[in-house]
Amino acid sequence: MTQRSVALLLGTALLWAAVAAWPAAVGASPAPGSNAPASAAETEASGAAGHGQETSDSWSMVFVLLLSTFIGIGVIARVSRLLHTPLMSITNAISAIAVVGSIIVTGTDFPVHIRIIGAIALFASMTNIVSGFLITDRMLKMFKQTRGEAKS
Amino acid sequence: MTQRSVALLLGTALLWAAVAAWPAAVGASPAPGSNAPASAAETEASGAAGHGQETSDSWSMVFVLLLSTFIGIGVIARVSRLLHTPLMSITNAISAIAVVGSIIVTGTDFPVHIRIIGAIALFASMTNIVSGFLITDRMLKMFKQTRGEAKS
Amino acid sequence: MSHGMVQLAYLVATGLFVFSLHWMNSPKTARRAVLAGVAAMTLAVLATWFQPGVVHHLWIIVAIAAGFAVGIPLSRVPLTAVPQRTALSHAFGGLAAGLVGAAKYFLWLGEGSSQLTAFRMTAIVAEVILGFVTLTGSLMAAGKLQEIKWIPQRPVTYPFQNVGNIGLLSAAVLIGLALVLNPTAGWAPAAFIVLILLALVFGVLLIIPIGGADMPTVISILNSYAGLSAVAMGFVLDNKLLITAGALDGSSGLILSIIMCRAMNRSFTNVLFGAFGKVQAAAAGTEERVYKAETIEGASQVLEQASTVVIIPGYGMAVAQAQHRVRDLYNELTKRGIQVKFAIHPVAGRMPGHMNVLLAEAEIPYTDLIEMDEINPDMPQTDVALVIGANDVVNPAARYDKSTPIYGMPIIDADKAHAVFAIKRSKNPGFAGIDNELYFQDKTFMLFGDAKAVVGDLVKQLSGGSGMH
Amino acid sequence: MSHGMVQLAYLVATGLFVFSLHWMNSPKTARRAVLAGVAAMTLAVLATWFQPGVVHHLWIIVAIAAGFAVGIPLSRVPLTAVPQRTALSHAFGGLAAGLVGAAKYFLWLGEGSSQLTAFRMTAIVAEVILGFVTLTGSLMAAGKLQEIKWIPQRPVTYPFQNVGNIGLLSAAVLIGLALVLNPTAGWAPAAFIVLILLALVFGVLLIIPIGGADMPTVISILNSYAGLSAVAMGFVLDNKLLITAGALDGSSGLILSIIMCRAMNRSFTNVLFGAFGKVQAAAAGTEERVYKAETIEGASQVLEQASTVVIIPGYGMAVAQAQHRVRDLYNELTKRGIQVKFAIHPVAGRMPGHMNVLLAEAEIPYTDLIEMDEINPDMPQTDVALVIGANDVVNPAARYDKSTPIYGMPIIDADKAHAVFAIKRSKNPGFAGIDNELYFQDKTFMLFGDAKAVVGDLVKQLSGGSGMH
Ligand SMILES: NC(=O)c1ccc[n+]([C@@H]2O[C@H](COP(=O)([O-])OP(=O)(O)OC[C@H]3O[C@@H](n4cnc5c(N)ncnc54)[C@H](OP(=O)(O)O)[C@@H]3O)[C@@H](O)[C@H]2O)c1
Ligand SMILES: NC(=O)c1ccc[n+]([C@@H]2O[C@H](COP(=O)([O-])OP(=O)(O)OC[C@H]3O[C@@H](n4cnc5c(N)ncnc54)[C@H](OP(=O)(O)O)[C@@H]3O)[C@@H](O)[C@H]2O)c1
Repeated sequence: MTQRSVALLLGTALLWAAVAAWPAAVGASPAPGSNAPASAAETEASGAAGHGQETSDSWSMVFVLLLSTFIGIGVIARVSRLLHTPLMSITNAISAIAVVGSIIVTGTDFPVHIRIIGAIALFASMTNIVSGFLITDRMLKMFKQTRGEAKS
Repeated sequence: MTQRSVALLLGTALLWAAVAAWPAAVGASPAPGSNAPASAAETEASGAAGHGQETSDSWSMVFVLLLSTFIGIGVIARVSRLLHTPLMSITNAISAIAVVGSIIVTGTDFPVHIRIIGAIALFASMTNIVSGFLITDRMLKMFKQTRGEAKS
Repeated sequence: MSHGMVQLAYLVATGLFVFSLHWMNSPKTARRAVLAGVAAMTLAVLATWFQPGVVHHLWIIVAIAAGFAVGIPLSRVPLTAVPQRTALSHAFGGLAAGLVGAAKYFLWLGEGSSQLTAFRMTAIVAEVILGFVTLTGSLMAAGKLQEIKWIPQRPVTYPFQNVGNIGLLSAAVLIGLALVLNPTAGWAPAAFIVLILLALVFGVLLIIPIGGADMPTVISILNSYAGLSAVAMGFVLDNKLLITAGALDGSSGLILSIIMCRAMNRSFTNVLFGAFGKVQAAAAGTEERVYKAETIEGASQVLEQASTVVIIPGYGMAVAQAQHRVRDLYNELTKRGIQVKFAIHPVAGRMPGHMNVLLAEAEIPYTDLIEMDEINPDMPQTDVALVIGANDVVNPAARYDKSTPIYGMPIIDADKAHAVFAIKRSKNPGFAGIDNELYFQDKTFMLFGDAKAVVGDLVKQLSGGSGMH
Repeated sequence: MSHGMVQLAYLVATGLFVFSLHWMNSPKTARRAVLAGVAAMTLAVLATWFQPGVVHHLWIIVAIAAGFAVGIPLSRVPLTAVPQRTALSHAFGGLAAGLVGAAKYFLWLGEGSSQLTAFRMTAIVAEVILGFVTLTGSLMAAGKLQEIKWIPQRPVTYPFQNVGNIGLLSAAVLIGLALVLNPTAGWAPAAFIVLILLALVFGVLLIIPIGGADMPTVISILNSYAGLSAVAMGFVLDNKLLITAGALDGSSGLILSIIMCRAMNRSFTNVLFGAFGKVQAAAAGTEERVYKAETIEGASQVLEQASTVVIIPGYGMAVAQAQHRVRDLYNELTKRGIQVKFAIHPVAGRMPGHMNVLLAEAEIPYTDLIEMDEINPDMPQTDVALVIGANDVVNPAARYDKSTPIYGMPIIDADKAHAVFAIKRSKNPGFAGIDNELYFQDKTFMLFGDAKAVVGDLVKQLSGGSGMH
């Protein structure tokens, strides 16, 4: 990775971060609402993600996004060129982490139509996880270093 | 960096994270208290760090710690061996980020004895910042690639 | 599982995902990467599932079982279909993100305005737009790659295409903005549905003007959209694991597409936005020029005499599925003490690393797969360069002819070898649609025919002749 | 400045810090690293300062001015004093962290128990222990490096040292635990003071048993303690910027100490915890063996005849401040067309990169500073190896003699050169306290004397003699 593309990527990350955090930045009654016990209780009642015990503020998430992007750039740029095809399929499987959201929407005691939507999402993510990891492993198994290894 | 030391470092990071987050993990009335508007108001009154607008939960901080450690390992391991001495002094300057805490303790309308403690801390951090960056730059100026460059 | 335990599980999963991608840096540790990824995903699924609020276990089991039922066959596709599979997978990812975003919106809508803060609403809008654009965009891309009849392979252009697309996107963004400001207004649910529809349509229109052969880059960009929609979901659900995993995925897509663009000498923005326009068809060659054809017998004699052979595979080898025959050829030649290396161009084939997987599938040791930059200095000392179904990546016009679309793209210096054999079916040009100077050289000999058949014949000739040697 | 603006500033500062360390990966971009670091720090300071709650501007200005007044002279120390300066700086960092932790505790104590959550209290205890241990530990280290009279240079051991230290640390941890559980009890403030005192004492006792020459590794570890105390402060103040910057610093210290340990072939735990014990003195050589001394004239004649010379600098060059004379020698030799390279051992001198800064100070181009692993293959083709004040890093005993403390440490293969000249003052051994086989070799000639003087004489001889050439 050249300096230029790193800069480009940082720019993208910051831009995205800025978009994500603008309500917080302009002070338009953002996450504090979600931190208030009243709404926390509601969240608990509706059984949503956080289970109301602790919610983090938007800025924490923006920091996590920035740092993760840095890690992503650092790690991906050093992936061997040999493995770019398996890389595409493993990141594909990893992006199916949306499964977490799908499970919550499917499994919580929400109205049936919501849960149906959730179940479709869960099915879709699970397909990606299963096929993504399996095909990556299938491809990686083929990479042999020596002829002997390749023969055996 | 070998796999082994990366693993060692991850272990350290996780250990540290676990220590830092244990109150949250065992559910011993942690940050929620600090998220409640009542205590937020108190914080506002005392003019402390967050100014009471938003506080993040302990888990966010643990995530930030983990991710930052990964970045640190990745970035530092690739620093040129030539520059290990300047690296020591620049990280020294960066660790003086404690200046942020010192400014708050010194400048807020706290009792005088607290502010005196803060002022000492601020003086100490500022010394590190100034001397750390200056000496790093002084050393880096010396590194010349070619003889011509070195002569001029 | 208590909240603390769930967060701890997510923390460990985050770490494992990072390790997983870290281990992809070498084939030696790469299989560990899959293990780490699977462990992280399992941890995330279990930790989420066993939260107190999650009670409809049967629903979850059924959906997961269905996922396995479809996922396992999808992982068995032939390697040539990997680009399509990846695209399809992105479509699924986009669908999941979009649906969860929509579900969350309607849920919180039912619970009153206090839930739909501006912050959350912004994230939901981003998630839904990214998710549904990725859905239809990836489906179109998969269709073009699979060469499905009713999806046009060629770039489709029509008047006011750019204006229309930009208008559509602006409309979606405006509706999104309105929703952020008034998430609970009477018109909001309807507007939300319209937003989804616009995103779906935009996904289709975004891909229509791009030719089938540009799809790999598009897939990579859609990969990063899928990652970004996971990030947005993380913001909606206040989940740091989603943010990290999504960001890792997003950077991966972005970096791979940058690498592809560089190797094709096109700017990133040219592919991203220039894709709106029509791909400029290259002018056909003016004069008829002469190829020298060679027989199998002649070629195998020359190969036998060589001491160093460099094989340059390209898209044609993938299409012909010739990799196993190529392995046989490699064996025949190395048996004779001839040094055989493969020269891998970064954009040979139709996806990043395409040649590497195919040759690895044929059990060729990866230490003999040499990257372009490393092998080029050795080309002038090479006795025979054997081009198998490659075209643009060995076209010397890239070095000097500013009028060609590939001008400035780094190529493999096949023309510097002492002799060149080139296997292709016809006199047709390659992906970029331009004639290849290399084929008219004095020292180049064509072996016309399907790559699999031609290489098979070469192997037969060599193995038959080896007894008489 | 609104909360949002402050957070945005912190976010940008976080990014800049990462970039700063990233740019340290090459001397070409390194000065940009300082710029980025300064920009990030300035942003952080200003954003914090201009928050509405911060009102005592005069106090801040005075403290900052005092910081500049002390910091500027501290940055002008000679390069040989850099290790001490770094240690002193860590002491300051530890002091700041410890004081802020203490201030926060007493502040929140005054505001009632709702402020002192278990989470915050854990972080405060960690911050205070780490901060004050770093303070006294670093002061001790600085003292040993500066060779201050009343701080013993040699390792000091006494009965029950380990037991006593571990007991002290356990006591501190127990008090910390009690404070976490009862932060507002009547005894708590007193216990907090005791905790601070224990940390201060522990810092001293931790360093006393470690010899002065082991200080560089200790400094690196203290560096990571200083970083960790900043992380703890971040947890106390709920500030992500502090966490990131502290973690960057913490990893840096850890990695540098791991690198040093590896290059010395000592385990990390051996330095960390083995340091509690007494450093085993190596047995003195049994038989008296003979050195061959050489005159300045003889040495310069041999140097003039050489076509490749490798200079191996060590701690002695740093002590003698001989780097400028070495540059003159380098000029004299290169003027004659002789190829001169410097072989840099990773732990030559007394801190990581020590030789590189000194030689860079003397304006020797860094492209001529070659790392051990790269230069060793060339040593057998080298005409003259000139060892200037190095000893352990060229001791062949490291290869085979299991009884020596340096056994297994990779060394620079000076003994493989055709001829070796070694400059040192006496027949005393080096840092590891063992005789050096190299000096008894047939092809080795000693040049006894101070490095600066001897190299100066060589230069005089060469420049005087060059006219007659
Ligand atoms: N790898 C990537 O990530 C990526 C992404 C996007 C775009 N691209 C583009 O794809 C191109 C790749 O270059 P390339 O040299 O690998 O391929 P190419 O330029 O597309 O040429 C392929 C050649 O293979 C021949 N061929 C096709 N089927 C064959 C068969 N069954 N048997 C024998 N020969 C056959 C074709 O000639 P006949 O028709 O005469 O047989 C053609 O000349 C580049 O222009 C690159 O920019 C690559
Ligand atoms: N670099 C690091 O990060 C680091 C960290 C911790 C420990 N260490 C340890 O430090 C040692 C470094 O090895 P080294 O070979 O550089 O140094 P060394 O083994 O300590 O040897 C230095 C030599 O220089 C000579 N000397 C001292 N002052 C001199 C002067 N004024 N003029 C000429 N010669 C002089 C000494 O001999 P005379 O007394 O006879 O003159 C001595 O033999 C290793 O053992 C390493 O493990 C290094």
